[in-house]
Amino acid sequence: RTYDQAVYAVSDEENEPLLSEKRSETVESEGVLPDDLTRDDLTLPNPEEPELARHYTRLSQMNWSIESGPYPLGSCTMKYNPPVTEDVAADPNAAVHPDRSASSVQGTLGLLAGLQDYLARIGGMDAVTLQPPAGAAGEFTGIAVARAYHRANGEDRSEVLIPSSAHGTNFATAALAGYDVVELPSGEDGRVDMEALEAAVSSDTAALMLTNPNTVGLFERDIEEIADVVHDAGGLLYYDGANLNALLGRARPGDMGFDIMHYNVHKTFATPHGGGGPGAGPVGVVEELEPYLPNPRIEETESGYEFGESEDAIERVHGFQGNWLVLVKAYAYIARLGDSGLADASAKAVLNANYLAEQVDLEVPYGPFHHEFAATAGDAAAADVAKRMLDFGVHPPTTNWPEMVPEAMLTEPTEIESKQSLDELAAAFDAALGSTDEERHDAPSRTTAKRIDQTSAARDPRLSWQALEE
Amino acid sequence: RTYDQAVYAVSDEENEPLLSEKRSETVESEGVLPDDLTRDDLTLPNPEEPELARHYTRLSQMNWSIESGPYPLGSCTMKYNPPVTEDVAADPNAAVHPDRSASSVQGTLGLLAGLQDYLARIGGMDAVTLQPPAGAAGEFTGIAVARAYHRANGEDRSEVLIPSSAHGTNFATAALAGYDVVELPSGEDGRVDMEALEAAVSSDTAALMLTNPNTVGLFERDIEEIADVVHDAGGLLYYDGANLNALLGRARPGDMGFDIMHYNVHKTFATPHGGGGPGAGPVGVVEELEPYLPNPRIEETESGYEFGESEDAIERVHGFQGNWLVLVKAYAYIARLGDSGLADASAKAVLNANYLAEQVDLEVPYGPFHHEFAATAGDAAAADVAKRMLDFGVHPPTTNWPEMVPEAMLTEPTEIESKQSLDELAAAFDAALGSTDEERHDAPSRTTAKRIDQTSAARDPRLSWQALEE
Amino acid sequence: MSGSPYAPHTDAETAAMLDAVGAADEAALFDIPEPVAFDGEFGIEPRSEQELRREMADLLGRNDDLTEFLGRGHYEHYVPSVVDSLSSRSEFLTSYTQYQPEITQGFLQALFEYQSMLVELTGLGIANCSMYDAATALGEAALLADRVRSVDGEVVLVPENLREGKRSVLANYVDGSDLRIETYPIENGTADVDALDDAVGEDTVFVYAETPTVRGCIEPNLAEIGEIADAEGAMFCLGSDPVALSILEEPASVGADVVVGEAGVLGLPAAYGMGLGLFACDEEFLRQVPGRLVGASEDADGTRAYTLTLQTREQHIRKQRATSNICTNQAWVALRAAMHAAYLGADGLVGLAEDCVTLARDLAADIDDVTGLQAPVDDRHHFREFVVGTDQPAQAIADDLEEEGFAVHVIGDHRLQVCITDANAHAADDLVAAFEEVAA
Amino acid sequence: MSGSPYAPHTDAETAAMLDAVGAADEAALFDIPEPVAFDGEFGIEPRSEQELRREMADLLGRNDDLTEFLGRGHYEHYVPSVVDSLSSRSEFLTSYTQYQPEITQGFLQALFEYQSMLVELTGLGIANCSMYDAATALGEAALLADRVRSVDGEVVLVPENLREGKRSVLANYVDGSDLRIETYPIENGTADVDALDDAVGEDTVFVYAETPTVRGCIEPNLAEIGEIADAEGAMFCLGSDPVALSILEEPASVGADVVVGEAGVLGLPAAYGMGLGLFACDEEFLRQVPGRLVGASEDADGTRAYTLTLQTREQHIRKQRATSNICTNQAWVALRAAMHAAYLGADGLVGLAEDCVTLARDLAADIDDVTGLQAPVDDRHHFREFVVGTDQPAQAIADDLEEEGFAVHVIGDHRLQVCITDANAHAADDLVAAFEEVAA
Repeated sequence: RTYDQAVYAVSDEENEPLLSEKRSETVESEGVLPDDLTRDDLTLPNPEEPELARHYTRLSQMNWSIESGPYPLGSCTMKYNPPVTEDVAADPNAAVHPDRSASSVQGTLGLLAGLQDYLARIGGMDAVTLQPPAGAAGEFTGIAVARAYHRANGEDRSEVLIPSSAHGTNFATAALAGYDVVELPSGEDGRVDMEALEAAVSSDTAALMLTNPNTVGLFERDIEEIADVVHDAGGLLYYDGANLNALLGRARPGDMGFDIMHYNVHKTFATPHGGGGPGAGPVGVVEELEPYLPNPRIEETESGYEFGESEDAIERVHGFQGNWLVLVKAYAYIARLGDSGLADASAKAVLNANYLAEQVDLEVPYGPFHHEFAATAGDAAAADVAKRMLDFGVHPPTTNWPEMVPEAMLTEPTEIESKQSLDELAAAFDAALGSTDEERHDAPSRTTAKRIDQTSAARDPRLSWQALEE
Repeated sequence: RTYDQAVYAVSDEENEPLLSEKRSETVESEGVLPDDLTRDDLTLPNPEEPELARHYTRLSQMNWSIESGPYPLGSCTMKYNPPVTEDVAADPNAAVHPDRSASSVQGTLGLLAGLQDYLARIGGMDAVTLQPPAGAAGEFTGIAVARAYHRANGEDRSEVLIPSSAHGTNFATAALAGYDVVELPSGEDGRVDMEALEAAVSSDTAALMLTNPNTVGLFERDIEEIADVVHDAGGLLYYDGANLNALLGRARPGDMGFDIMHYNVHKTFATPHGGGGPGAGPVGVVEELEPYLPNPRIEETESGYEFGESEDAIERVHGFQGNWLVLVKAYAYIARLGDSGLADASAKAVLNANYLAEQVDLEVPYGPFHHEFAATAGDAAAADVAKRMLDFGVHPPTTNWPEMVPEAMLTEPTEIESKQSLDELAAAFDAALGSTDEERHDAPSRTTAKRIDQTSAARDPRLSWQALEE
Repeated sequence: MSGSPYAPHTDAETAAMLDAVGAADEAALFDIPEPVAFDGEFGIEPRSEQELRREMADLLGRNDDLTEFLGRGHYEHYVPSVVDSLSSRSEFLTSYTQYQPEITQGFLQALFEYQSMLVELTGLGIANCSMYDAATALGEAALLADRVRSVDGEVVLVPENLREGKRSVLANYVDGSDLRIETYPIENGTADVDALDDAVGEDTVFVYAETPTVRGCIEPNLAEIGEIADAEGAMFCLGSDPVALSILEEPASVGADVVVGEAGVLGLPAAYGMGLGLFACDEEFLRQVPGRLVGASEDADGTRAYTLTLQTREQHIRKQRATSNICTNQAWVALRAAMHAAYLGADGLVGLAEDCVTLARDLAADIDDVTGLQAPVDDRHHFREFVVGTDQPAQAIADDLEEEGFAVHVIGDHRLQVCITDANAHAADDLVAAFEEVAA
Repeated sequence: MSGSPYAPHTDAETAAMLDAVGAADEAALFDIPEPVAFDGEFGIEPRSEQELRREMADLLGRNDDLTEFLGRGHYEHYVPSVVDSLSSRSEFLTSYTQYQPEITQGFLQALFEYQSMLVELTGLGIANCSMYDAATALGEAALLADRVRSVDGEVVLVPENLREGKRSVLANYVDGSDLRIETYPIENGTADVDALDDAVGEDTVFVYAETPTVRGCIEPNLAEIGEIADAEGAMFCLGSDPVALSILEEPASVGADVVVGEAGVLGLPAAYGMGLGLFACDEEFLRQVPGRLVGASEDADGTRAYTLTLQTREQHIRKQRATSNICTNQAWVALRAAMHAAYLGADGLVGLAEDCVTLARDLAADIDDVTGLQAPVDDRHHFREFVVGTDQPAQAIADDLEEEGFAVHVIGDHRLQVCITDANAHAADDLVAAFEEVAA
């Protein structure tokens, strides 16, 4: 059984008009300020509330979500977002201003302190900051901590080592922090090539950034040796938490020798992705690095929670305290599942990936994998297979990445899919693989929008309704 | 421009499996009670939460609503339900048990007393009960009040007069209350035929039930005379509030001589219809009838609100106090709009009906109408025109009723549609009218379900998944 | 003057529309004779959204914050967040009755599933897609008996301690018929079967019993009651609820012809008595059932589809010959109940029901240990609630408990009633402690 | 051991799946070397939904219930209910980044509309679909200047009273570049233009000014600042927000090359500093913009469609040569901001902005009438907030106000700052009364 997409087409020209095409108004300010301080006028759409509701209801019905069906995007960990965490975050007491006195927001600070503690336990870390507003911001925080640590030791290390299969953010983050990136090729078994690592490590090495399991789902079995090599050279080991959903209760980055890690609360702790954020990327560190975490700290004293400052702290990564409402949801999720639920989540995520790989008629070059697998589409174009899968009512996997697998289809079903759902997902894979090249090239055809021309969008960028009118 | 429907098809056999077809489980009780008090086992679906969420999300996407588009069902008054009223009703303080002491629920009682007061002012009535849980229950309450009044006067009147064009509930309610129904034919102008009324009224007349404007949108211009005729015969005048959205701030039933009325809070005060309820049908009466309203009453005293009892009260129409959460939303809507908003709602509802009738290429036999109009589909079958309209992405009007208009299309756009929306709705009317008979007969074809076989559903009723398995 | 915030008309649009219909202004569109025209004011000030929310929070905030141990027909079980989030989807909440089934398959299927769950729970062939509440469902059941029973009688037999709200509603429903209500005695919290046997005669058309009863007792003699009713050709109507039915005897197995009750025990939080009338009956009454029914059919492509069916029973078709005057029912609450039931699954539902037994048992034992209190008064198995005997005047104890933050029922001079579910169980120890403060 | 409530596996299904993959148990699927395997416990107890809700309500309930007159970068305007109900729809909330545009047209169009609204408000050609917050947007803007400016310099000029959070984030962003931060003086709450002119030199690549400033002052010399920056080839970056921009001078008209700021003033209630980074810039920087961009295109049928575009700027394609490391941004908050802006419309937005001026003006006047207080301290037009001079120590006054239920900023020994919007205006008189109690 396969699913059609929800279709909501308005006309041949457009699926839903832009707000600006419905009704706009131009208004001038009424003179509460002198003219030289004000603009002439402002033109914006003015739908009334019923029309506004219909506009966004229609738009929502044209949007895939985790409550629509399977969303097996490898490396993205799209799992179910429990509504109870939304209800908890909607508590009016959560709606406070960040400049409130510590004594007047003991609830907020208590929750943050509690989440820091939970995350530290889960990651095997000694201290955690919740300030980074997304995973990439967490990476930036972590690398800035490494930089501050080396500087404090009087060292000006210039390089960050990153496996070529790593997430793009790793490279971009290292560059943002002013480091030269040294790419490490993968070994034949899909893991870190120890020889290449040893060759690359030097007194210039500030850190090695590593995901474990890596981006094709393989556990880096040599992790202890890797840690030794990096540490022996005076470098730090950074853990990219994107794949932590594979390991809960089975292994902790801190126990593997990592010094710094970030957590992707969306991926591991089920906060909603929101179509691209807000996220949160808390960072955990070992004790030695704790002084470098950004200010302000939340400290528990006899009289309650207070704000603390560390003189050695790196500069901040967010204007206030990060994405507070996301952190509330992460706390709620962790508290809901507890030890047993978290461990079960990882167990079932790994079981699901293995089961799905077994059901799908595709070769998976590397293994044993954990929560995700990188199949190859073989002679077919992975991107076209993905588009064809849309016609069978599922969201396709991540395609053409990591590059170590040709025509890669990086697939991560997460723990939330049932056996029946996985069987249906496998049927969609096989139906897309069984289609002709032409069918795949013309796909999708049963979706709200048919295949979209990406090239012309980039060649002639029209990024606003104003640009459409030109 | 016309709209397609949202389409969400799963397979050729079904649009979305039944929960029972997904996964069921059979469990036995564990012996907390003796076996002779317990059943053997229980079999029910057991979807886990993510699957549950997807099931109902998909079902929702297969359902038309006021946030999908126009919903011009004549006599149903489908208007926008402001989300702010939902938020207000979700107040944890609203979640109380009905057997709480009056002193401990002063908020609840204050709100109910406030709503009674608002409704009395809006309807021109002297007292109001909020107990009836729907409009038909309001009718039942009102007719029971009339019955009690006549009994108290030592009269055993046996007849209720109802225009033939009235809502079906009027007839059924009178019968439920034990009355014989006397149908009044409509006059040539579509209004009450005064001669027929005078001929029908007698000392057996308990009440005349009347909607004003009536079900083709016409104001009963002779209402004062009608009231005199009924009152002179010792009968009471009952106002069916279904069409009150036409009159807010322009006329009040109490001023027209009505003795009893019900309010449809969904129709007039924008509480959500919920796919068929819960509703609320408060009943207002003139002072003389107040003793007959059902117990318990909410009375304001110096020390706050208390429950009162009237010895003459009719029996109750609801086990507790009616559909409380619906009443909260009605209160909130009235308070949000106030005098000016309520009057504007009616003004725009009437304007919209008149404008739409002007735009649609259909004859409207009766007028001047107010918030709704009964067009005739002429040579076309109204029901088929309606089905064809589904293909153009709007909900059709009520069809084939009232019967005084052949092939009637009773259309009520309400105040919430914009001029643009009405123009689009008119285009859908005209497109359906311009279709061939065959196209109409085969319609709808662009919807989740194609034309459904109603006859076989009634001939071979399968009313549960158990029946499907037989 | 500010207009309706939900009418989208700009001044220019209003002018254009008036022009199109040839009216000078909106007033000209109203055909209201001068003498009955209203030119006064309601005196209701419009509020902004923000003002409204503040005002209503203040108003409802005047309710005292009590932990409720209240039942007697209105029960609270914890409703999971997902039920709120899914049922609040506007496609469900803001839709109308499914008169155009081709674009309302979602709600129809949900109601079909609701009906099916009740069929499983009751063992009866048909469940409608809701009545207003348990009381009105009982009234409709009595009228169904009046329509379908061949016996000549007119007596509707109900327990002597039927909750007043139910008795009164039933009385209203039968007032328009030839039926009259009589009662039978209660012994130890449940039916006095011998007395019932005596009370049932050839003029009896309808026998109503409950399990659990209004005192929370599980009725041990259902099959016998069914036989007594059947012997005289009377309809046996059982009052219960979906949580209780998940472990108690299957109504069909004890001869129930109709089951009514409060299905809002699933899906609804405490809602000041707002409910969901359960109505299920034997298939033989198919054409006489009150209320809406959803049936399965097929569309033009042969795909399974759902539709309202047997509408010729209903008021909009049959008018005064309809099986009921009901139109709008409690569809959205039924949707929520179905969601809640599916969330629990059979395992969760049975577990919840078992908790209703053991929580009540344990709390009664704890209360019985308090000096000055006896519980349970009835020597029965209990479900959710039970009666407590008090040495001190019951009202005084209840008033004192309210001071301590708890609400319980006063049902007699020296009788309280206490209800416990998963929703208030966390406070059970605190209640016992409060009892200890005030009961001696 | 209870499992995840969100993993749907029955025991039988787990067994079947294990069998299918040839594993004896789940543990066998993990390829983790013994020395790094974890066999300890986190010590986190699972909670039921109900327990969780109670526990978290208790925890958050420890926050004092104060009426906040706080701003300085985080502002609350009343967010209408419809924004909550629509943005909470799961299709929006639980979707991922729009990498498959054919099935994510809804979110893409909403973001396209968000971008368009910012284009209108700023007068600039491009707006991205969000950064994390105002501070990180400022950091990204400085790096944009570093990439695109032909001048050799490395000085980033910011106001001396830039809020610490922003300064610190900016410092972090420029730490990996050759840039360094210098400040220019503030006079009477806004830029000291003469001093700024002196400070800007040929080594200046970036000049940052705000309106309203952190003290709530409307900057009167924006065009002059723009000219000063332009004269040295420096980028002029203006900090503002969408509400202020709806009446203040259009950034493009005063020579702003980039506009950053807090767009979460729309759509977000008070959220402990969670924000929405506004980022708009001139079209000439198209290929160097950080963050995601949604563009219009067409599908195979020629129907207009939207897609993420110019992704070759981004980290997942360009890796270390990307224009930023940002991946997840604040898309859902941008959706809410767009909804809120559309709800208000131009008229509502301008009205709200005017209220921000007049409410602050009136409250300052009322506070100025209080013995021991002077307001506003700066002789400027204000927007939302203003500085208050105090005769008594400011901290003592703020502490006393907290006792009275109000929160204000302490920004100096004898300086408070007070912020008023539509969200707290109803309590303005109460605040003034409280000031009268505590300020003298």
